[in-house]
Amino acid sequence: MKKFINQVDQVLVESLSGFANAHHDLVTLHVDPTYLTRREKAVNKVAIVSGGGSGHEPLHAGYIGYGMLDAACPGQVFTSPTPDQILEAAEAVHTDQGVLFIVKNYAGDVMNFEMAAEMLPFQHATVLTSDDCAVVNSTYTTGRRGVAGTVIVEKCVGSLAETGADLAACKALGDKVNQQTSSIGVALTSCTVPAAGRATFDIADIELEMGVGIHGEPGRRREQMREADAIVHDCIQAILADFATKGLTHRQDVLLLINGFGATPLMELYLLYHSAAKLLAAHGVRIERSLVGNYTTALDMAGASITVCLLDDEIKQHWDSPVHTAALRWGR
Amino acid sequence: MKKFINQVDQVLVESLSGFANAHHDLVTLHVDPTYLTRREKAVNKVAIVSGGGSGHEPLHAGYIGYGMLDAACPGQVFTSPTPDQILEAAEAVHTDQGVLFIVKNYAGDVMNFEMAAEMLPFQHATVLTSDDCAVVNSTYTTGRRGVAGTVIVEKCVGSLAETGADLAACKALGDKVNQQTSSIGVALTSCTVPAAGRATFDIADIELEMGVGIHGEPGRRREQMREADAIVHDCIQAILADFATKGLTHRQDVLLLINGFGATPLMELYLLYHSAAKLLAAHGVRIERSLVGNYTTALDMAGASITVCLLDDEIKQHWDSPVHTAALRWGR
Amino acid sequence: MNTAFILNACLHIHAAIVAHEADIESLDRAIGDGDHYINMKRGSEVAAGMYNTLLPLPADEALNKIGMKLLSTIGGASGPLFASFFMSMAKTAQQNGANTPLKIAAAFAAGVQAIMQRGKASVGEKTMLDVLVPVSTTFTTLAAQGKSSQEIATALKQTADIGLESTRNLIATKGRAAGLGERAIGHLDAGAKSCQVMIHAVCDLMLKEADA
Amino acid sequence: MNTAFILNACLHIHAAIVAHEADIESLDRAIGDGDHYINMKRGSEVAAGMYNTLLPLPADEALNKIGMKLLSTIGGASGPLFASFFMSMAKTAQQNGANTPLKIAAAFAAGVQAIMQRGKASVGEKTMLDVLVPVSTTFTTLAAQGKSSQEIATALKQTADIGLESTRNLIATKGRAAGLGERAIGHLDAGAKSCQVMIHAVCDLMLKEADA
Ligand SMILES: Nc1ncnc2c1ncn2[C@@H]1O[C@H](COP(=O)(O)OP(=O)(O)O)[C@@H](O)[C@H]1O
Ligand SMILES: Nc1ncnc2c1ncn2[C@@H]1O[C@H](COP(=O)(O)OP(=O)(O)O)[C@@H](O)[C@H]1O
Ligand SMILES: [Mg+2]
Ligand SMILES: [Mg+2]
Ligand SMILES: [Mg+2]
Ligand SMILES: [Mg+2]
Repeated sequence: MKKFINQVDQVLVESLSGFANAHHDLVTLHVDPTYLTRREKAVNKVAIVSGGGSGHEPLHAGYIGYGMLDAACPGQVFTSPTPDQILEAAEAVHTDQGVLFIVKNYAGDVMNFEMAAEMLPFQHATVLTSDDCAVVNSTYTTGRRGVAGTVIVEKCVGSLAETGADLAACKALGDKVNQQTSSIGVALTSCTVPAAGRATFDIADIELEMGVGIHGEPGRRREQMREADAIVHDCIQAILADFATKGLTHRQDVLLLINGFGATPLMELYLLYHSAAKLLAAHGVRIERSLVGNYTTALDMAGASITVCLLDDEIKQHWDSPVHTAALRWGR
Repeated sequence: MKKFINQVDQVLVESLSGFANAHHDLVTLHVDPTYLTRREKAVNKVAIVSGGGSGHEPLHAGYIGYGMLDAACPGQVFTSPTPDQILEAAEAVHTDQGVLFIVKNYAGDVMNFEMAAEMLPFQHATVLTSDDCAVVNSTYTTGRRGVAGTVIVEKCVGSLAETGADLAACKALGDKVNQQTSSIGVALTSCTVPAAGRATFDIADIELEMGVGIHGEPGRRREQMREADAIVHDCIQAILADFATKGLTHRQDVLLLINGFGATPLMELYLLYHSAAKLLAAHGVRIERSLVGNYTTALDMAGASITVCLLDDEIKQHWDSPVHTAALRWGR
Repeated sequence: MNTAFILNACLHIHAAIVAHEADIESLDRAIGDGDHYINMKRGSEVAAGMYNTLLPLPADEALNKIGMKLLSTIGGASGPLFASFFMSMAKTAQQNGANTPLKIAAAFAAGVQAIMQRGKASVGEKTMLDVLVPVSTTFTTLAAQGKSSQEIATALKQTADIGLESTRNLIATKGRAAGLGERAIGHLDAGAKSCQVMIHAVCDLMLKEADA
Repeated sequence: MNTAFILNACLHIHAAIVAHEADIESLDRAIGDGDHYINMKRGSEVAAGMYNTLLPLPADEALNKIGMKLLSTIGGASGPLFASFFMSMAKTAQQNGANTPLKIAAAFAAGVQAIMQRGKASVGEKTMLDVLVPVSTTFTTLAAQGKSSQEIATALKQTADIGLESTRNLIATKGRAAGLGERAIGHLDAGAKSCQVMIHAVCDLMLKEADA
């Protein structure tokens, strides 16, 4: 393991301190328990709170600010936060319009947010994100994982909340965006959890992991490494098949997000964008919005995910609206 | 070599196409020769043109747009662009206020921009960036390298140009920012040039390269890998010594830029920020502005650079002013 | 069941978890996300560290405090599950006094039941429940039959081993390995492994105390 | 010097560069940025590809066209340098006709001179000039002495070898290796290596033609 760290058990607190300092105009870091809030508490709006294991930076703390989150609860690396963090974060940002939790669908995240929610003395709701189409849903599983599409959910819900919409409306939009979003990831290398000190999985130079999760969890299958167009082809097929299964048509306006997992350079991400855009166009998809970069990472994993979100006027409007966070900023 | 590519000789054109498509609201890609310009040509201002070898994304094309560059000329990977690219880019964006070239100080870049400039039929000037304090200047060398500080130069000069300032003023500001900026980089792994297909240098698991360049050029020395605070300590020492050599005091307001080289996750970059901020504060430096992320990369190299820019009111104003590019955006 | 035993058990659990670092970690790395050992270590360490503070308290209060502490310490999937176990066990212990093997078995069963509820899972899903549920059944059965604590401890260890082994050929339907389909086959579940380790640790303690 | 020879030389240069891929690349990887082989391959390939187009042209025009093409093809440090070489050589060839060994040597010298000017460099700075400058001197000297083209070719190859070798113990003061200080010592310069390779290729062609 070769990382810029001091001691493994200090990585999180030092990194969060650095983040909070670098963006002190935007966020405040609270400790014992650990959570981050907007520097200026918003008033009279639904409070949007997210969180999850660390290691996915800029998710979620990088999305705190006007037009997106009110608070974020970072857990240990790849480990969901604990209920006390979530509870205090919710209490800190709650006004009187209720709290909406945006939670990636993992057993740990779901249970910890659930336990916090059960203790909350005020109105709340939860949007579970589950955009990863690599994991096939079935009645036997706890369902699909939430991955990079979470950013789109957070952006849109955050925008709607800013307009003063109520909790039910915010939840409804979040659920809709999640439903209309499909992602799949590919790993070329493993990530290394600092405390573990070694790669989560072994992967040969001639292999890739198709459908990998953002914690380095195995995906659909181990495959032969091949050229970008062929990889992207399979990803796009999976995504379009997913929309078809959901009864959604893809012959329409979409947002295309090419997300790097942490160690893949922009040059390659834009090449993937090129490849995906070509293929989508051939399928009658119209790319109306795009985002390319490291938005939901897996520590130092080399690899990327492709996310397609089906747009309608409402989603478009909330995607385009001003946002001012550490990692996503436009319009102000 | 494990990369998302199709054929090595198509990497650049496919990646640039992806970039231009993803940001078609901002930039236009021209081919034969290759350069990128703002989608809407600016009028009545000094045209700011930069360029250099590819592989440093988002430098430079990611900085095209309001408040920054008018055009960028990407060369082959780690190879400076050719005079014809530069010439046509300059002609495309020139209004009648002249062209300012922002060139990183490498023999290749300098010579190619020089040859283009010699052929230009109108007013022009060049700012050479040379913020890398790893390479000690001497009368025998062609001087220090331009690295991540180039982004600060481009931001400030771009802002000033937007106000209608003349060519001499833009050049003067660029030279000043460059003079007041000092950087040093550390590599933990090598990068791999796609066409070469193998790592540029070998480095053991227990080593780091102190003072590495953004092309994986060797730096000051090969050292033992050690904890982040110790690494940052040496970097900050080098930077402060550099200011001292230049007769500049560092006990003042600065911009602190922690720049990732491509494969280092944000979690580590923020940890470095934390470490650098602590040390700088202990030296009486006041961090007034900050930027953390992948802004001047070296393909897939793991590592980071630290840049300190001494601020004055003029630089602060131009740093803060609105900018709307693919990679840097605020205020609009 | 007295507080000293519970706290002693926590010390032994912590030591056992640390001793099995390699096993536990490699299992979660294979079909999970690689943090289960770190989570278990963090949790067992903090529970062990409560020894002096909790010693004066009644058993049910100690159990409840451990549960609450785990809840705010572990995180992940295992955090709320083990926390629920302790808090629910505490509740039953408070009600029934936990002063006979059968009552202790009932408290243990309540803890396992809480895990099932919180995780919406049962046996056969390749989780810690594949160890805990059969262990609970055996515990209640043998306690009801009035078996000695030696007999019970020995049997529980065996049951835990079999439960752990049963996860090997399962497809996971809960936790991170869910969705892996057949790729999960052949791997033991990490949470089941740490439960087996912990049950061994506690049973060995029971055997040692019975010896003395 | 006729156009056919120049174009033939370009074909041989291209083949020689490709044949020395490993050497050239590893040198720029060691103390540069690893792209010199790719740059040389791209440049020599494009020059070789101009064969049919340039064949009908006079030598000086062919040289100039090659230079201009290299200028827009290679990039990096070597691009403008080699381009300047060809364009400057073309200019002198146009003026002096380049129809005797001495006049060719003068054209070659003008090319080398252009590299020195463009690169603001001279010998001893660990660059291609450490090969090109002594080669130019030898060329002019032997041509002035009326030596045969075999003698000249053989001598130039030797001079190139010595020049290349002289870069080994130099500290670089130009190019990417400048600033490396003593770390550059022990490594040959990549640009010097490709010049040595090219000079060998051209001289071998001279020897072959003289043989025939
Ligand atoms: N729904 C569930 N019910 C019971 N046990 C579960 C459930 N989900 C996960 N587990 C257990 O938790 C273990 C993983 O714990 P851990 O690695 O600490 O958390 P995470 O999965 O969040 O990384 C699994 O090996 C499994 O035994
Ligand atoms: N100023 C200069 N004068 C002469 N030759 C130079 C100069 N700078 C660099 N070179 C030569 O160019 C070679 C490097 O070329 P190349 O790798 O193609 O370009 P870059 O250095 O831009 O990557 C060096 O090995 C050296 O021989
Ligand atoms: Mg986890
Ligand atoms: Mg180069
Ligand atoms: Mg886990
Ligand atoms: Mg080079």
